[in-house]
Amino acid sequence: MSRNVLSDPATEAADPIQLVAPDGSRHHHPDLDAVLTDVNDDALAELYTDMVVARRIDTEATALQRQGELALWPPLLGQEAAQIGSARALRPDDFVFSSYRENGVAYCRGVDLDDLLTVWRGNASSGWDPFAINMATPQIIIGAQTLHAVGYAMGVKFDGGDQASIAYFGDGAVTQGDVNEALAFAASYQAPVVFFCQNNHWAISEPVSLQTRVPIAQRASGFGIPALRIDGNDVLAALAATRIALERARAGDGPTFIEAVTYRMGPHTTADDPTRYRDRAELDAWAEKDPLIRVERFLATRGMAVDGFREAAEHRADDVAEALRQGLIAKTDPDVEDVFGEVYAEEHPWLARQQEHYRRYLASLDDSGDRTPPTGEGDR
Amino acid sequence: MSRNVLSDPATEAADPIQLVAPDGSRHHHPDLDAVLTDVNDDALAELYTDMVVARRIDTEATALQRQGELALWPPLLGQEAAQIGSARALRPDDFVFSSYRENGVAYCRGVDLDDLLTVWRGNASSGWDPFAINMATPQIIIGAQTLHAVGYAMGVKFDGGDQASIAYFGDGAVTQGDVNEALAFAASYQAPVVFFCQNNHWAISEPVSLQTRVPIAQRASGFGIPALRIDGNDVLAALAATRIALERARAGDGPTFIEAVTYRMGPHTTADDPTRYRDRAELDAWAEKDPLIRVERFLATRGMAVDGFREAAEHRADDVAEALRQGLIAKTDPDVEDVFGEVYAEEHPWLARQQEHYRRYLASLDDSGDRTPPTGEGDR
Amino acid sequence: MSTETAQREDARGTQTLTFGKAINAGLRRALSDDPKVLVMGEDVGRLGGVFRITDGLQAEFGPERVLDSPLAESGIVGTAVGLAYRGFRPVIEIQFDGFVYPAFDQIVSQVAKLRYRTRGRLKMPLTIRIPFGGGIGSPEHHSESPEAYFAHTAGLRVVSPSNPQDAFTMIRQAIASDDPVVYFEPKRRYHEKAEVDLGADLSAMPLGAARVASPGTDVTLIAYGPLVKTALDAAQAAADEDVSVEVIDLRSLSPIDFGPVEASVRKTGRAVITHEAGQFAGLGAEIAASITERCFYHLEHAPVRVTGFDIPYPPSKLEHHHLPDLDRILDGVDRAMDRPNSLTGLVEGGA
Amino acid sequence: MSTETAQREDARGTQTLTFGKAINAGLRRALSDDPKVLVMGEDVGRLGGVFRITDGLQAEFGPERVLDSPLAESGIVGTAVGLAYRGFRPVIEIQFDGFVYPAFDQIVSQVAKLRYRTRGRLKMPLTIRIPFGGGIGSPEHHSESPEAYFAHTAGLRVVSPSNPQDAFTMIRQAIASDDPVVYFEPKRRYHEKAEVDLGADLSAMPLGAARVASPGTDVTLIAYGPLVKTALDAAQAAADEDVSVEVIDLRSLSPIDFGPVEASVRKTGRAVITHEAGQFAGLGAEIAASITERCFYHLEHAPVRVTGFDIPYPPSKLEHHHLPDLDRILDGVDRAMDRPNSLTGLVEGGA
Ligand SMILES: Cc1ncc(C[n+]2csc(CCOP(=O)(O)OP(=O)(O)O)c2C)c(N)n1
Ligand SMILES: Cc1ncc(C[n+]2csc(CCOP(=O)(O)OP(=O)(O)O)c2C)c(N)n1
Ligand SMILES: [Mg+2]
Ligand SMILES: [Mg+2]
Repeated sequence: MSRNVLSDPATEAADPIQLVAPDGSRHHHPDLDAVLTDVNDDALAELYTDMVVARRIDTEATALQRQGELALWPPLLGQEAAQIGSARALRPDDFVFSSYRENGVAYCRGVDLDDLLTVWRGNASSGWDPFAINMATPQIIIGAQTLHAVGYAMGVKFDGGDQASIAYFGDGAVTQGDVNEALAFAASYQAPVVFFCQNNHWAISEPVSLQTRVPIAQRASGFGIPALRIDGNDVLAALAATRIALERARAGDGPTFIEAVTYRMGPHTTADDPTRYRDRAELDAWAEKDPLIRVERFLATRGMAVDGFREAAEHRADDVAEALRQGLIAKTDPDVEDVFGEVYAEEHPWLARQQEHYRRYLASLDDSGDRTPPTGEGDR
Repeated sequence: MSRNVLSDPATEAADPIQLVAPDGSRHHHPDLDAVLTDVNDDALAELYTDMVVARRIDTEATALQRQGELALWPPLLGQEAAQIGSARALRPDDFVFSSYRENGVAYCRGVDLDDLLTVWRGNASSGWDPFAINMATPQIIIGAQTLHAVGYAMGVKFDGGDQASIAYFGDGAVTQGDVNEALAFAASYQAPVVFFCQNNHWAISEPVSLQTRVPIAQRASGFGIPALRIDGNDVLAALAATRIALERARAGDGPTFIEAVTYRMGPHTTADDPTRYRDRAELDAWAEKDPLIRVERFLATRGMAVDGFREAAEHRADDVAEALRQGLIAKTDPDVEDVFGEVYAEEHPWLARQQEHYRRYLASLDDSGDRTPPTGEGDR
Repeated sequence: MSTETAQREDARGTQTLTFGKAINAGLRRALSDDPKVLVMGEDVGRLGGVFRITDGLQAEFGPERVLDSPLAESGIVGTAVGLAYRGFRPVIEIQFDGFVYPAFDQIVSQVAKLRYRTRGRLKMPLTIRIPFGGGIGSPEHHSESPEAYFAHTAGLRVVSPSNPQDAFTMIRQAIASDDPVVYFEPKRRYHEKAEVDLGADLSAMPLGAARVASPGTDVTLIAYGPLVKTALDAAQAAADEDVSVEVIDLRSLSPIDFGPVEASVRKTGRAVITHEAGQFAGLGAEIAASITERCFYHLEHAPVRVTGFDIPYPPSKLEHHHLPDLDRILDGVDRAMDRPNSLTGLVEGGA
Repeated sequence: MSTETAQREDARGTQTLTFGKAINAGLRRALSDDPKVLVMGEDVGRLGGVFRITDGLQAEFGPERVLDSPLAESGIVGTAVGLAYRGFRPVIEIQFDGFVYPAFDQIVSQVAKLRYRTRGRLKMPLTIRIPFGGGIGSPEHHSESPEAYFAHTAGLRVVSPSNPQDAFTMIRQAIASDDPVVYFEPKRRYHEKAEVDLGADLSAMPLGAARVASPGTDVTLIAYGPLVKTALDAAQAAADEDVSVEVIDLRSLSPIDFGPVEASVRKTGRAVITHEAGQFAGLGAEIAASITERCFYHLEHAPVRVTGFDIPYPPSKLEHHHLPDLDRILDGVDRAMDRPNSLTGLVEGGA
């Protein structure tokens, strides 16, 4: 009865913006096309190669996990377009804050392949030097990194830089207080930050519909942040949307929110069994929209020799996979001294003492690492 | 350049819905009018009286604070219409979760006047029994109560009740993670809850523009929650909006968000000095929109004898103020046993032991409460 | 209700159950005994939780009794508080120890204080289940031992079962308690099996009465949760060296049932306390301080703490260094017994 | 820059300042010495904070150095972490002790762990200022003593000054430290005055070196923050009763500079520890346990704790019962000295 007085949030969302349809046909969108004028065949081939490599990294890591070389792995299968498209829009001096699943992004940032899997092997709490590739190491606490991205962008604004930061997070994360506070702070300070939400439809076993009944992109407007909702399986849409957001950031226009609608085709992690909670049919429907096949089809429509491309890309992917595997297997286990390493920048006598006592304890063990039961008298 | 692809959150907000203008003229709004058909002259007089009483409670408490009878007081001056209008829309069996400033709401709920000021005297952590008036005691942690309201409403839904809950919070609170999570949970469960945000323009010294650059009501739509933005100094608009929201709740239509645009005409609390951060001119402009004067003017347009009404209302207010003061002054200080009271429902030997030791300690003091220095030998 | 379900509910006999299944059985019993009991948390419904502790409960009791909560811990605890206002008894699952901190404010400022705030008018019968501790090779934030934070918070009860029988009994007691209870589940023990008496009488033992898990005369070894098993193994190994260790399983971490601890230390004069959490201001400090206060004239040696280090939880390849194991506990026993140990030769103050 | 400002900045002499003004002077110095230092928090800008600790700083350094943050503590700490990634040194004000919990996750899981996580590649030079403790007649959540939570968190440093000079020096040291420092300000001492040497050399004393605040020989009294003054008063009162109390002001709560504590207790053989926070698993437990570990053979009596009760902070009319005062501390001293005291006659275990 009182419907018309209410703002109507349930407005049916327009379909996400798509530049390349699943069948490979090219749709046009003036705003997005405008930022893609430089994307020629070579650039397309590179994007395609990146996606093939990202998928191969994923497959290889999954295999390594099965073989016991990794403790765990969070696959990105299905999300290659969202990750590669967005990451390739960034400048090297922009700064990335991601969750655990952005292995494709890390690859684009130029992570040393030796470092990519370290965390998942249990060798270290993080693999790479954040400042070497301007990307923070994977964040496990859902949503926490979005505030870091906003703070970083505030810093850029304060020190007069022209960089931007980008926060990657999932559809589940949008419920967390931190993500919403990040939106509020970003809007308040008009910070040069891009919120890149990969709506892969699932948060472990929870469907996105449990987190929100309206499109995630709509969340942003409640905070005064402009949003784009794109087909996340379309690498060109992801690239264009991120470029638009970055331009806005650099122009001093503040934050932008991108919802990339995609799908997690694999399990949440290698420890997950998605058959417990989702239907085969859903998976099959999304397989039709595979981001890689779509680019191949698009390349074909442009008259390019897809087989050749695929071969070259897979060749590259083979090399990367091999490097990944060799790098991992060559890794020596971390040293006991690393247990105590770098907790504090400055002196900490208590911890130093614990470390010293533990050294003594280890020294008291016999060669096979067993305790030698005491003989003789104790002293005090 | 890429403006049109972006959702545009900065759309200039329509003026808040107003039924009674500052000059007392009556505006019409079909949806709101439709739920006010029963509001006759008597009802108007009652709303007016409530507002006068609420303001008097406020003045009296402020005076009591100055006289040292209260430690602190958070005035509602200027927010009477928002509080009375919304509270009078509630049924006794609805449940209220408020912040510290909703003293007008507590009055409408029928709080025992003896209990209203106890907290602010420092006698107890909360004055009243939440279940006696179906209102939780004041929440100090900004935003925390909004989740409680949502949980309560979920419970109503689960146990098949037809009650609703209402959460009162401020413009500052909208930045807190908890408030945003409350919106997300409410939307997800379609809980029968009303979010009633009094945008009084300030969070202590922080202007609302620091929290959001778009109208607060817009926040709700990002969560899929319908919203109304009303003139919070208009008691009829507040009453109507809350009735609409409650009807929706009872009809199973889920949560509704109301932004009541009002103004905190006093200091944040009696400890605050607002001249440090805001201009006299702003205050003066809002004085023009005073919620009480407005009702008087409206009553006059209806040909009612305002002076008589005012006199009756003030008479009632005098009685309430007197009861408040007497009740407060008659309060005896809380007992030392209250220190340990009701921490746990079940046995807790450690706390019992602490209490026992403290009893012994008190017993060891002399009559004036001083320690008697030991003489003689100690024992172990 | 299916016959199978009915059977399961009727089951009151003794069964061999894993630790995880014992909790599941306790939850099922609580859900069927009291319609006000709810189970809520991330992935607890359809999936049955990442550890499958709530497996089958949503199918049996429906999605309004066993709720998949949206992904926000403060939201979960905060809505549970609201449900308690409405008379429900929510049982929350926090997916892993390291994910409880977003809910810390609601737990510390609301759950713990509401009874006191309302002078007993409002009950807060929440149970907050937290799989905790290390040893399962997980990444960061999945192996923490945050019990001291909660033990230091007045208004909460904190417990941790060490075996399937206690897991079953204590989850039911926690849910039945009108106080909020943080229930720490030693996740690395989820797969250990034992006989569980499903007919065990709740009233026979108050929630969290400490137990002498293994009697002894030379030294008291105090443990809880995941390390009780390690402590029992250590006691056995010590016996081979003619040291008689009395192992106490605290069960309740706040309040601590101190009687058995006190009685044991007065007998042995020596105490070793072990936990996975870091040492500094950990629960071991309280236990050591209380032992000293209450048994000073019986002590032959200062209470010895064998704990995790004061570091963020290390990467999993290094966690075996961090976690107290049998040998480190025995070294601590040696120290308490004034037998040669790894710190022998250090001056006092090196212990 | 105005002449007045220039003068203030140049001020290096000794001035009589309140505790609050001393912190203000330290912040001002840090802001002018290092352009990467930022001050952020609720109401810290135009208002100068509800306690006026940041008074005048925004006017002097501008709104991009002294930021009024939107109202969300997790947001404040989380954005400060991002600013640290960018090379800034944020100084955060949490308005009152009871409002830090919404930021607990960012503090415990990010601020404390990021250096370890990144193996030293990322510095976290945050300073988190928290006005803490009771005694000012405030409502709930405004009088808490949450220091044990932070002290138990590896990766943080926790300090609390007890006087204006230390307040000035320690805030500058905290900001200068590349580690995150939680800086607890005893809010009920804000108005106490003392001479402050504004030229004090930071390098002369490491951050948080404990100090013997008053020498003595019979018993060691360990305090920090707001209770140091109370402890000194108690020492004076004890002197009248011919008991010589050595008062130690810890300054740093994590890590604790234990040398002076150990030296003192080895001399006196007796220790009393006092804090406002609840006793159970409080910092006093660690201090008592460590004293026992390190000085066992010198102890004449178990370390005595005189602390707040294990209750939610009581309503302000009752807070004087909860807060250790001079008489309660003296009663604790009597206990430690084996002189008649309030627990005399109770069996061991009653202390
Ligand atoms: C604070 C917190 N709570 C819970 C978890 C456990 N958890 C890990 S991933 C995940 C789901 C995240 O879903 P989404 O944000 O959609 O990202 P996706 O995994 O789909 O990439 C959950 C609940 C966590 N890591 N952190
Ligand atoms: C978690 C938390 N942070 C900070 C505060 C301190 N504080 C008390 S009231 C207030 C401002 C609240 O503003 P608003 O939400 O607009 O409500 P109003 O006071 O205007 O009614 C602040 C920051 C608090 N009480 N709780
Ligand atoms: Mg997802
Ligand atoms: Mg306000």
